[in-house]
Amino acid sequence: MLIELVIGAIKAIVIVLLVLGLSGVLLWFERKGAALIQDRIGANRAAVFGWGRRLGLPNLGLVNTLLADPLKLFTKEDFVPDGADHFLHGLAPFLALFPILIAFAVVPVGDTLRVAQRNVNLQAAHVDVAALYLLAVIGIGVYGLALGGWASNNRWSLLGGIRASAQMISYELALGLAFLAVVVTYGTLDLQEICRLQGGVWFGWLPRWGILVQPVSFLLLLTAGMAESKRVPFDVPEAESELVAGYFTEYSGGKQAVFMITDFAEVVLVAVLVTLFFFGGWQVPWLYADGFHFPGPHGVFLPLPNYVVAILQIVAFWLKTVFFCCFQILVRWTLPRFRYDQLMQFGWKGLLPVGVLNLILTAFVVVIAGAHY
Amino acid sequence: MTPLNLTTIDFSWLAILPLIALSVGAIVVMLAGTRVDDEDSAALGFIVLVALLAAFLLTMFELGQNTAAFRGSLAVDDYAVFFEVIIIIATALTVAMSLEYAADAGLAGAEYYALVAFAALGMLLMAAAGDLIIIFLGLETMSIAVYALAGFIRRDAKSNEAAIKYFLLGAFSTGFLLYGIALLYGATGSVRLTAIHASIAARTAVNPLLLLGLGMLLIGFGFKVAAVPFHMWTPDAYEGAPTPITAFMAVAVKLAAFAGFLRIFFTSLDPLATEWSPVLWALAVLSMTAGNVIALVQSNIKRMLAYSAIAHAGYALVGMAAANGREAGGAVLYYLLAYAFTSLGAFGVVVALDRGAESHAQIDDYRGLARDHPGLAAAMAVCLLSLTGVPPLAGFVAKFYVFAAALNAGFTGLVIIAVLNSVVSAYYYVGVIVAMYMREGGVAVESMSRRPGLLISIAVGVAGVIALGIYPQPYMGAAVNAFASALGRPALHAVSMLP
Amino acid sequence: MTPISYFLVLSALLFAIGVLGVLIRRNVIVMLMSIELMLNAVNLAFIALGRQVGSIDGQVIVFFVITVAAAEAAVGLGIVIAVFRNRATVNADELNLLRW
Amino acid sequence: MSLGLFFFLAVLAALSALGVIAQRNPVHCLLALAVNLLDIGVMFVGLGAVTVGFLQIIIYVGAIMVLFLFVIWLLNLQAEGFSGYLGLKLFGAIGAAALAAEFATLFLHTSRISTPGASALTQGTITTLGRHLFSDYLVAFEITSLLLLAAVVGAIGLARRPPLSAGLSAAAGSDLATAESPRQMSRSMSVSAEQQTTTPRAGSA
Amino acid sequence: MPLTLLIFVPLLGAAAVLLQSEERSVWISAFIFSLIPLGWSLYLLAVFDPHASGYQFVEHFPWIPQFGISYHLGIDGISLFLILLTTILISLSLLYSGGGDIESRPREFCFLMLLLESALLGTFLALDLFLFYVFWEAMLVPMYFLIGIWGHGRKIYATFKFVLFTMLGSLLMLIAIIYVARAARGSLGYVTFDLPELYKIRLSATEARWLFAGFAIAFAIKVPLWPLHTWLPDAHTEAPTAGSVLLAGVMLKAGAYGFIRFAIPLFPAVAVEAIPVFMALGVIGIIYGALVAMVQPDLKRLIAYSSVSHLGFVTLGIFAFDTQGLEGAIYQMLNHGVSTGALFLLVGMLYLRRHTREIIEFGGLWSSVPIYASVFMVMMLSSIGLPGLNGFVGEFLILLGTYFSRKVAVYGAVTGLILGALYMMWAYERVMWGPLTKAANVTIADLDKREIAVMLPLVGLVLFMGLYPRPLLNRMQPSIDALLVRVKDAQAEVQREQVVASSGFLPESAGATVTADVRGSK
Repeated sequence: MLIELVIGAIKAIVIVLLVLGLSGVLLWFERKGAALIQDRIGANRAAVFGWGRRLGLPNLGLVNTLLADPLKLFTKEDFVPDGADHFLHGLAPFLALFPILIAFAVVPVGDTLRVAQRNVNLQAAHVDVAALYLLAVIGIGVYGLALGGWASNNRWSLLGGIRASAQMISYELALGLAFLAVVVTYGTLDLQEICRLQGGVWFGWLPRWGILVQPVSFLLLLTAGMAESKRVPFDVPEAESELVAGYFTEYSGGKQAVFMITDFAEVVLVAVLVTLFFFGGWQVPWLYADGFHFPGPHGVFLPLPNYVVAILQIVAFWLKTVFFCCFQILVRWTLPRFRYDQLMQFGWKGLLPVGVLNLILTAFVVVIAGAHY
Repeated sequence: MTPLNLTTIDFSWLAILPLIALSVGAIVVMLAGTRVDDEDSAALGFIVLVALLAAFLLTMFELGQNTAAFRGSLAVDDYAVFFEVIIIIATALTVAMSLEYAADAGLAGAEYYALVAFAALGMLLMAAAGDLIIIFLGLETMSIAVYALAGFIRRDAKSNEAAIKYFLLGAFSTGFLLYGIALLYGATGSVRLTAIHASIAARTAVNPLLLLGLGMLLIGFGFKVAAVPFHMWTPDAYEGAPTPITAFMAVAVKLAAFAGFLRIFFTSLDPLATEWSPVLWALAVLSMTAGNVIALVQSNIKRMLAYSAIAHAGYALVGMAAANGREAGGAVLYYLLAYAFTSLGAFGVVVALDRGAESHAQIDDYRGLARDHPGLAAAMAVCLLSLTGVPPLAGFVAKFYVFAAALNAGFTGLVIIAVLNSVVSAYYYVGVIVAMYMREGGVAVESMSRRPGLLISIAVGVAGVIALGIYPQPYMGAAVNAFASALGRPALHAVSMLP
Repeated sequence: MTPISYFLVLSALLFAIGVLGVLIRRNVIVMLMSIELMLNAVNLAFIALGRQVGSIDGQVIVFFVITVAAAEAAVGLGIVIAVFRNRATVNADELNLLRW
Repeated sequence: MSLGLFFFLAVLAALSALGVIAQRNPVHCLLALAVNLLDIGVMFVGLGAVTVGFLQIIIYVGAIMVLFLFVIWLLNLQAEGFSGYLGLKLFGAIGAAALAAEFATLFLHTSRISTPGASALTQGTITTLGRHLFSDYLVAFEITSLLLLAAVVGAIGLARRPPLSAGLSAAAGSDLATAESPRQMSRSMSVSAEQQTTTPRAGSA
Repeated sequence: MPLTLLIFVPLLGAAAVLLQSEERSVWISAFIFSLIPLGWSLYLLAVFDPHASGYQFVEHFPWIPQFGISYHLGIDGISLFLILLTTILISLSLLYSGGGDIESRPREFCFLMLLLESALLGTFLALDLFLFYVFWEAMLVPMYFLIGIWGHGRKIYATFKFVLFTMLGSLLMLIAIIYVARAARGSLGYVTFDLPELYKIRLSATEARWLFAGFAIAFAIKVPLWPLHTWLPDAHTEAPTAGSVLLAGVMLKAGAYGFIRFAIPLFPAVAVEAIPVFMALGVIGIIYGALVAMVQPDLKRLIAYSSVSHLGFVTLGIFAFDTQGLEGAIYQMLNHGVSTGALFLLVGMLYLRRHTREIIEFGGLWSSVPIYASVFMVMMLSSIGLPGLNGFVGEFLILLGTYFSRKVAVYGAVTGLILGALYMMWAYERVMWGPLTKAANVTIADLDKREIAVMLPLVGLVLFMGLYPRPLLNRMQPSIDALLVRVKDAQAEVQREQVVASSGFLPESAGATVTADVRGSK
């Protein structure tokens, strides 16, 4: 019993740390990425006392951003505007971050790892209705932004909060429909199970990744997910030119840092979801529980011990995730921002019907085929 | 895991075809509504009328089937058909009344007619419900549509207020109703009416959960049928709502609520009749007395008719309370039928006095109506006399039937109270007739020739009042048979209805 | 294991609080929230009783109740907005055009 | 569900429910309600109704409550002073207390309600739930769709911008309505920026 | 279908009148349609078998068979003359009203008159309790409109009072009717509203008392018996002339008819028990009506109160329960219909000319309108009960009948008779005799041709009925005797029970068995 608890705690802590770390890296990468796209160096003064340059190395911008930025933010004055609702103002950032973080609890980062006669499921919590759980926590995530905007007693904040929550609720529908199509395809809500079902090959060589059966759903999920994370081109809630900084205009110091982390955690979450549903999750092409079979079960066999397989899976999972994180950041610096009404139109009149049609088509195919995936 | 096989589902087209007809009608209205201005919304009304006609014809196929469909969640029996037919007629008349009204008042036509169709759909479900969930969902479909319709004159503060009051108390009562359903479910382990009946009948000691559930259900339905002391919303909602919707609320909504009420209490909870009958007795007395007495002092006819509707719910409850001998249910059904036509006729005249969204419903507005519009005044007089219970009109025969049933069950005291109430009610009904015939100087009424839909609906209402009064026999037979079918008994053709 | 009756008592308590809210609050939106509270209490009773009687019907019903609550909230809030546009108030005591 | 967890959740639920009816600021009421709903959702999961529990959180907490939040903002509701009739409140409080007490007494003394044996049936997995929805409750399920449609139509009918023929002044006055075109959008934006009370709420729910 | 015709021809006429647009054709067609039932009822009188005690021309069809309700019509010696009275008075009222009394909305007026005729005839013809009730209530509606629309003064107050009073009574009667019909199940084995069938049922004493009360209150309000009479003066006074005529002439009779046809034969034992009550009420009504009439300044109101007094006589006659008394009562009903109807018509004519009915406004009319004054005198004398005129026959028979059983009541009634002569004479004196003090009275016109045509048949009837009552009484007698047999049986039974109970010879339960056997043997 105790050992279970310990294992659970370890898994949880590792995953949270990974997510937070990745978020930090993304903060740095976003700056670098921006610079890259805008044809400038970017974050070029970020260095630890200039050591890197002196030693002829690239500057340590990453380290700097990971350490200095939070340090700066957390040591700044925590300013609460006059007339604000103190309690909610303080609660809001954490209300925003918390649901995103606990969403990762059900994310499988690998298959089963055998350690000391014990099968450890590489997933912090095994919930067999994980997809529902995800939708639930994403739904709760709205409150942080909404209340943050409201509690600041600032009209820009409020407008930002309203925009954010309206946008999130609207795109949650498309997100849910994308989820549903996948769920109907695989016949389960269990994320681990969905990943497992993506193992194996078609035609003797083609990995059975979800993207091949649910391309529309993939686009939907990616788009809606980016909208959920309120990133460009869907960043009207914090559109600087209109609303200063939207719902966190009146935030400073540590609370603002929490909001920023939330932002990047959301990016990670979207990437994780895309990976899980459409790119095999922790599946490595042609890698089975006992090793590689190339190009299929009857081809060349390279046996591997269980822990290697697990490590490969974990690495593959995070690589895929990082890839989609980067992809989102690239998109951010590539596309212009939607106008608010366009945003809503796109959600309600674009994604929603497509999602519904896709779901109907999926259900139809499943019924005709007489069985699930 | 084998997928659910569609062929194993108890799927019966017969039971849902009328519902499908209505929902298709509603959807067509909404689609067509994008191409039709609010001023020409009568065309949309015709679509609903066609859908209602289809539903009516399809309902007729259910006659005499007396089966259950969808694993008992829908009942296909004469009881359902009886209520469905009245509800469809009432809805059709409401739509006919609205054809000109909605356009003149500038209401959002597509939404208006679609909501009417949805509401009717909910009502049909309540009439045909075989389990508590269907009753609940039917009730909610109906209520939600009618909440919105009550507030449909958006710029009119009174209409808004009617909607909000109706909504708040309606939703409040839904809570009680649901709690009742929950407790009933907990006590009997099922929500199917037949299963509940079997469970209660098989038990010797009464489960306190059951009694609590019964009480909560009574409160919930008390609100829905507007029985005192759960009536507070009625006058406000009736007064503020667009007048055709007031008619709809007073007739179709009330009928549907009674359909569910009767069905639950007579087919499932009848082993507990000794428990609920006294409560209904009290509700009936309170409703009749309070309704009639407060109606005396009303100056607005919609409000007056609202209180009168409360009183009439009381009369119907007299019949329910009396239904220890279960044949008395036929009396309630007939009462509701008669009340439906009478009320529709009366509200039709009230609509005739409206100008656009502007309501001329003060009783003083009716002064001198007989001189300028003898037909309208006569129609109103006939309906009011029928509500009073003057022979040979429908209201009289209905009251007679209910009183006979109650006397039969030994509720002499209740009947005497009811009769005294009828006398009181004569006072305010006659007051309107006095205004119409014996006073001068009301409002000018638009010509009726411009409003054929309204004219027809008034005419149908009045014709119904007269027909039901002069030759009630076939309708009484239908009511009794309908009730027998709900109880799962053979039709009582030549048998006396008064045991 | 917690006895089912404890859940029922909690549900009754929540229901009563909801009823009380409807009765004492004058802000129609808060009244609406109190009604949601009532429905929520009912849901709890359904789930608890469903477990008690050993059937899943209770959960199915809750599914429907949640749906209905959503629909009710949508229409209810629509009405509240319509009222507010005309009257600039959501206080039930100030909605007094219609009385007696 | 263990007794300890139950009591924790129950106390939280009761407190948050009291919060709903006792707080002055509607936003705080709403938050209390959201906590309550979340809490009850967790309780559902604890009772074996996993799917419904999550649905409760998704729909109630995630959607309905946010809708409420929007409307509160839209109407710019501020904290209210306690008004109304003291007698009514007293009466209501006593009545509600009596109601709760009566129910509680009955529930606690009804022998039928005891600790249940959790049968496989009561495990509300999505499969069992789905099977029931599509067999015993097929009609009910289908009707729900129409119910929602009716609600949407009703809400639109009540809240949609009056037709232009009804007078531009009315249209301009009701800046709360859905923005349908960029021009209208910008107008309503400007108005709302001045009033801070409003927002374009296109398709917010 | 001789009787159905009687009911539906006026209905048809009512519909026909609605189709007319021109005022003159409205009056003509209405009058013609009222003549058809009149002629038909005369024909019925001719073919009526005077020796039969049962119902004649019976029509019997099922109507609502589930309830045992049928469309059952029939005439006997009692209703025959009331029908005649109705048809005659309706025709005359229409004839009179066409002469300028009704200025506004003649079409509606004629429509309602014909409707009223139909309802009144139905009331007298119905032999099914439900059917009776339908007509009974239905006659309220046209009368209500007649008073309300074409009435004078506080007409709305009067209509409300009229409707509420009558409705209260009749609804209580409805309960009693339903109860009786249901009780038939115990005795007959099936539910029925058919009157002849219901004569056969047995009820417990308590039940019978309550039910009798239910019927009696309704009829007493209609008659009206003191103290339930208060609606009558108002309604009569404010009604248009035709309304007053029909109200006094026919509708009040419906109440008395109800006693004779329903309340008494259905519950003879209770009726016998109730004799003292009704005798007392009747006497009080006679004296009270006379006294109040004496002090009325308004001529119409005076006549209205005289109705209270006259109907007291009728009550007295009915509850005498012997042949003479009942014959007298029915005869007095007819008399009152003719003479009071005529008096109302005369007052109406006066009102048309002077627009006032205050006695003080008149005086010395004898010289300016001699024909009018003479007709008035005939009717007044008839009302007082001058020998040779119809009133005498009725009152004499009633007093005769009552004298055998209740002498005390007779003393009271005679007092009323004297008072009646007093107030009538006094009023006549103030109106007709003396000097012509008011200038307006000098120039008023005497009766025109139409008015003479209206009054002539009535004068003829007054004389005929006063001089030759035989044919009428003959036809009534078999029916009355049949009724009396029922009452006497019940009376005997009540006495026997009292004897048994008081002697203590048998325990009460055994006594009850015995009486049941006795009744069963008949």
